[in-house]
Amino acid sequence: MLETKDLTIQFGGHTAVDHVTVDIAEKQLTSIIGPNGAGKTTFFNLLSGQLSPTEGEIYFRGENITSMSTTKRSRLGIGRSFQITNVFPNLTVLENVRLAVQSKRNVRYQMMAHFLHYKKFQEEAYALLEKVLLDKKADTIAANLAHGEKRKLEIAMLLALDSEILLLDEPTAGMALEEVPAIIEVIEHIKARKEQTIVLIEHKMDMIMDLSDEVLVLFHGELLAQGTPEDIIANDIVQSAYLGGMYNERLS
Amino acid sequence: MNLRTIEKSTWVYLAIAFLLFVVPFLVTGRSIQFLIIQIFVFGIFAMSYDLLLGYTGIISFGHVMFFGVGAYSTAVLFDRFEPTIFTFGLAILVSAIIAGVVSFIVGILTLRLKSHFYAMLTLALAGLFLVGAEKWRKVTGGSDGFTFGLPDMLRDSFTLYMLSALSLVLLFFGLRRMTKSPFGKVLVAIRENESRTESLGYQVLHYKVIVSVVSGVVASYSGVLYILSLRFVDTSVFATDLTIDVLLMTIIGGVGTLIGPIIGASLIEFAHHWLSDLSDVHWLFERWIILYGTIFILIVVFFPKGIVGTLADRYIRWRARRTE
Amino acid sequence: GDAEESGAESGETIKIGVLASLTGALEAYGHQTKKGFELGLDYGTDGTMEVAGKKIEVIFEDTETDPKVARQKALTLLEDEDVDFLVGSSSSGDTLAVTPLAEEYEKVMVVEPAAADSITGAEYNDYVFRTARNSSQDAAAAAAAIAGDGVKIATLAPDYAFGRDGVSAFKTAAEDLGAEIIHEEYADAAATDFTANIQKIIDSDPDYLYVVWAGANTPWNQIVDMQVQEKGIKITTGVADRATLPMMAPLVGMDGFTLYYHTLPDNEVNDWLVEKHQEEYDEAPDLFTPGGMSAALAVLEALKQTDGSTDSKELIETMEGMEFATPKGTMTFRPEDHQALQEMYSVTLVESDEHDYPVPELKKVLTPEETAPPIMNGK
Amino acid sequence: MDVLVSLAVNGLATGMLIFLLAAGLTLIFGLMDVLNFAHGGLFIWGAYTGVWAYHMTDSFLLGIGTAIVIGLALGLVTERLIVRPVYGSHVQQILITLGFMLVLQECIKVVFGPDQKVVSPPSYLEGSFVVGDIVFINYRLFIIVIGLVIFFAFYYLFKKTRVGLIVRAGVMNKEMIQSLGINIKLVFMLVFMVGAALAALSGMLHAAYSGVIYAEMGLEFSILAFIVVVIGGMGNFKGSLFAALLVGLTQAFMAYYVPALSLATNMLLMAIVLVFRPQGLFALR
Amino acid sequence: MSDFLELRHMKANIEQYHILHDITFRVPKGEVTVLLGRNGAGKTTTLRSIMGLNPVVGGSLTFKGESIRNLKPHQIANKGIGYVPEDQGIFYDLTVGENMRVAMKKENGETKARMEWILDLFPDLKKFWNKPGGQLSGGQKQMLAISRAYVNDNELLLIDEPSKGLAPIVVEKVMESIHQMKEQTTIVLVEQNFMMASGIGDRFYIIDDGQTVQSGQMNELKQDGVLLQKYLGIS
Ligand SMILES: Nc1ncnc2c1ncn2[C@@H]1O[C@H](COP(=O)(O)OP(=O)(O)OP(=O)(O)O)[C@@H](O)[C@H]1O
Ligand SMILES: Nc1ncnc2c1ncn2[C@@H]1O[C@H](COP(=O)(O)OP(=O)(O)OP(=O)(O)O)[C@@H](O)[C@H]1O
Ligand SMILES: [Mg+2]
Ligand SMILES: [Mg+2]
Repeated sequence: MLETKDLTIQFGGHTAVDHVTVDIAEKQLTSIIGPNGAGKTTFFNLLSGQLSPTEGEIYFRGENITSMSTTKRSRLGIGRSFQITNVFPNLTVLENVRLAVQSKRNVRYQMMAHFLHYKKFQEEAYALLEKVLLDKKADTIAANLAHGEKRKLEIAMLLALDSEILLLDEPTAGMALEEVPAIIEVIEHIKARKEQTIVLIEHKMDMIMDLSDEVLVLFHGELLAQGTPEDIIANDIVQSAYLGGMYNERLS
Repeated sequence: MNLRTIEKSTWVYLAIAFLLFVVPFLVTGRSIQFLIIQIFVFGIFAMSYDLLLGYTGIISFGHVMFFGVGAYSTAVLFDRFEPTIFTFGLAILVSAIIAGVVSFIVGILTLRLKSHFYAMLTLALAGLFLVGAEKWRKVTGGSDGFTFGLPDMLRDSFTLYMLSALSLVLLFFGLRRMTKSPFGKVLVAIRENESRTESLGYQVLHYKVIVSVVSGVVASYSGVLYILSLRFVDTSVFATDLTIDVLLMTIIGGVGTLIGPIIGASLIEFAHHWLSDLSDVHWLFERWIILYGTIFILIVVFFPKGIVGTLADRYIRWRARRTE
Repeated sequence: GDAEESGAESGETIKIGVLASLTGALEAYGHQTKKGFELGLDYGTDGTMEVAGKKIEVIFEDTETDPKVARQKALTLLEDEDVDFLVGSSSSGDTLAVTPLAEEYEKVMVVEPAAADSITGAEYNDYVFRTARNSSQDAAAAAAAIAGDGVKIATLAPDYAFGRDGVSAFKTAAEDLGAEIIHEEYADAAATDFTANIQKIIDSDPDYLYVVWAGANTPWNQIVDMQVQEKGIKITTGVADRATLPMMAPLVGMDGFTLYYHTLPDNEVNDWLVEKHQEEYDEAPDLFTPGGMSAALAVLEALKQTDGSTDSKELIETMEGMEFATPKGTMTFRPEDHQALQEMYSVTLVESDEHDYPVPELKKVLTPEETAPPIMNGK
Repeated sequence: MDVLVSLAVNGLATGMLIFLLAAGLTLIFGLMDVLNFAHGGLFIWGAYTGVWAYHMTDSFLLGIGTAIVIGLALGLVTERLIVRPVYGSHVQQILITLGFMLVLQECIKVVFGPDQKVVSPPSYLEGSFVVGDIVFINYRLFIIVIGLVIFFAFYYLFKKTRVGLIVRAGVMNKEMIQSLGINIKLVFMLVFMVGAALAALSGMLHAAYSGVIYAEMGLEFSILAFIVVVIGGMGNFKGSLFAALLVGLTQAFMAYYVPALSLATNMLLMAIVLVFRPQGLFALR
Repeated sequence: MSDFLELRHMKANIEQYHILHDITFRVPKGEVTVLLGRNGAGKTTTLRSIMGLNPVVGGSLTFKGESIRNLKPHQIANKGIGYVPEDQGIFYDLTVGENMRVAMKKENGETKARMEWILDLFPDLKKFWNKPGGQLSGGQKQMLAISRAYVNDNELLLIDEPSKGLAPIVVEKVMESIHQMKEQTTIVLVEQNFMMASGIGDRFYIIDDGQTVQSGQMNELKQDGVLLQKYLGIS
């Protein structure tokens, strides 16, 4: 579905993603793990078009999209959420989501009609907020949300795009313990529908273990391992350089 | 969010618009009409600026170039051809085309620049227009300028008043609709977070260019009206002072409100007029410009978001408190 | 408006609206015009503020050197105040924004002190009379001061209409006198550095350098610093208002011209002006004060001749070819283009005992005929 | 050859003068990110008060001292009353500083009268000398020296101390810098005052250079300063110096070799720089 | 042990909204106190109010027996309180090195030693010393934010969700570092990662809707299934 060939990017002298060749399977949940600075977010940036590679190609359904703009990729069906919260700060939560809905519905250059003419967008946006437990804050200005709430908004906006591929960059970082299950549920639900492909970056191993069909491990920009969650967690390097001692204790 | 409140405000605006058309029957003095026409002209100019500043978050220091294009196209055409209504139509058309092309090019050339750099590049381009107007003296008459004739109809203050009032009202409702359309919502999104807008699948540059062209064409139209009311043109229609004036009007009224810039234009024009008249009242007011400058300072202190912006905020807060 | 009324209680009043830059960059000029105009009325009516049995009322309006404001104020004067005459203004732009209104409202407008040739040239209309000298008269005066057979002249002027017009008029006048313009140099009016321009002038090796300049940042210092005079190039220019004289200290000895300095004209009107001005304002009149006075005297003379009639047709007929006494001697409105022909003064800049700045000393009075500009309104 | 040298020397002097003017704005606009349209007001106040003191005491140095003191004082007032409430909001800055600019400019006329004032350099800096065929103007050499002194002083100051870092950090995130124990308000105020003093100083130096001062010159020259700060790359002295010299030299050479375009020099230069280097010549990073 | 930091019935506003209604807790010297609670409960606001970044409109706030309620943030910081904000507060255009330099109150042998220790803890920072902070990865930014607070000799550290975005092994290092510092530095921690919170916390407070609703010793909480379920959704 989404393939990369020798995907590489360098910043100055530093190679952040180093000849990564993977094939992300359709309608599955693939997780990416790796130490901080391994290149996970950068890899996402390459897939979604925020950055363009110094080397290598990206294929989406067999089509070479390496030099396609962010916008085009988004329209093709590659949607993403951001690790550092990235919303429209002075708009309300609802408006944030509505903008995403509007884009999905392809209403882009309509200048004549009033936006309230598109009531459905509003309703759809509201439904999404309910899904991520943010409906109570629908009329709050996004900048005034607590951190965890912004993460939820971020997810709602991604869901609104309803894209074929969802790239989720640490969706639950900073989210309260009691609310993580709700988000996991949302992800599981999408997974169960078997309509969308999900790629997930997380540092929460329990989540990775529970959700993933496949796990990719990035290390210093290189693809170190690829396999089922069980395989990966058993991997020595992953154990020592990523998970560390405490995790071992817990496992044992 | 319901339809009723929005309709209410539309009614209010319509009522005000209606009043505007009644005014010239009551206020017949030509000089006061001239003053009001200036408010309409600069109201239109400021609205076009608000599209950039308020809705798309772009500060331009060169917006006057479109105004000047409108002014010169009109003046030169009237100077060269018979002053007829047909020439007037031609002037609008020509200025819109030139302004459209210029704003398109400027848009493409400059919109990838960030904030200050964009502002300064537009300043430079407007400066080049000014120099061009100075240098191309055969056509423009340079800084001395030239006068020209108008068709009889447009010489009439009343007609000119009605024409500008109608233009203002139509453009206001037109632009208001545009900013409230899905397109307008995307503009606001660009203002708030450009890269995020892109990753939602919107082609940001397209929007910026479109808005730059719309804004440029509207600004050039205000230049057309301006020069009709002045019947004289010189290089001052390209002067940075005008950009600064229109910037002030927009900010004073409240950016991103459309009605704000019109109110800002009225305030500046009237304040200017009255304060400068004060100098006749007492010699103390000979330096009335000090008061004029103080008004700006006070507005920032008491209306940090501009007059309309701040009042709207207060209203929202007041309503929130009442419903609490 | 600043209304000044006399005690006379006769029936009708004649209203005059004066437009001038009373604030902003040209405010010094505006105030000179204003004072001159007031004194002119005083002189012309012997302090009665009455002419042909009618009271005179003046309203001053500030144009702020902005054509839009000028037009707005002119409309106020014409509509609300219903003035009979317009007078003004300090800048050519302001004036041109108003002259069509004079035509439209059929009121006589006396232009003072705006100098652009086009006011009585390409933009001429029948209602416009100008007491101020125009750029071509300046140029003719300048040419008269230095030009002669085989004299090589270079020019330096600001790169906008005023400078370009000034030089081209000068060129015509100087070439008529047999001189040769070997180099024309134009500098940015707002420039701080003139070295490149001066260097080029030096390179062209003229006998004279004629400088047309207006505005605050003058090139004098740099001309001296670049030792232009030491290279055998004589400087000449118009001597402007008193505030600029201190800057010309380095140019002492220069031959030039001026349109007015209070010690130059030798006539009664000027004597009165200097004395009265000294009395009221504790200083001598400045560059444009006599202009203001001339404008007032022109209006009064016209009214005397029409016996108080403000009918424009009549006034225009009267004023065409009208002669009137002014601080600058007798002026005549040329019938063809309504430009007042007037004396100009060829001067030498000398050090002064009274002042710490140099002053112009009369070399020769240039008669109105000598400096008569070409007729440029196609008549 | 002589022409080249002469143009270069004078271009450098003009450039240095522009640099002096832009130095204050480099701090206030470049570093603190305040769109200070009142900068020209500080400039004229420096010029007028400095010249007044110079004429009163006949000491050029006292004139300079007065300009600096007035600059600091006005800087204090401007920062506390005008700029402090609007840090971070360009839109509000434009409005309030423009208003203040008008007030400053008109007050000059109230205090010193509306006429222009004539100034000349002190006798020891007046005049010029000739080497070969080239004329060197003393006051310009003086300007070049002062410009270099100011440049190195500030360059060193910012290199060796944390001030530059603190100001930039404060602009990026005011709360965080306070949480690190820094009284950012005080720092901003002091830096603003220094910027204002530089503006005033350059006003005084410019007065003796051009020989005349008038109230309207403030706005005229501050636009030039904005241009320099922006094409220099916002907020570093190296960039501003380089850009200022570039402007000065280009002006001199254009006026000599391409006089037809000399009116457009500044604007063309700025347009070209920004089209090819959208972040300015010396972007901070 | 005396109460090092004490909040009593603290009320705080954000703009005109009352966000914190009644926050009461005590932090003994040398302990790690953990604040827990749902998203939007008011944890971050509590830390910000202690730092003086939000107006405290009621109640008392004392540090070492002295009221700090009306002090400015920089004065509070200079009393020896360090803060790691939730959004990391990285100066994006400054390099890692410059970020550290701005944070350093003095440059002497002691801070140099700390610096060594920090760079050992987070070798990534050394590697990217000359890189602008804005270009770091999410986790690296978090490390930088923590390091900036570590570099000074603070008596009290307020840390808002340090584990966010960090790889498990780094979380472990951070925990270790906190253990090491406990001697000289008292810590208030907001943490969603229960593994970390329970690993290093001595005492906990639960905040809900702007009020402290529960408190106790951390080991008690670990045992208390009901409480865990009720407030933290852990079963
Ligand atoms: N400017 C503001 N205006 C109105 N409400 C605000 C504003 N800022 C924050 N809030 C609200 O204050 C509440 C407390 O926020 P705070 O950031 O303290 O929560 P938190 O406990 O840290 O949550 P999280 O775990 O998500 O970080 C939230 O409900 C938030 O929506
Ligand atoms: N725009 C950039 N310019 C320069 N270097 C960059 C840029 N973006 C990322 N890097 C570097 O590339 C490396 C990979 O960063 P990336 O953000 O992809 O890490 P990550 O795997 O997402 O880590 P984390 O788990 O901490 O989020 C880091 O060392 C980072 O400093
Ligand atoms: Mg990442
Ligand atoms: Mg929080």
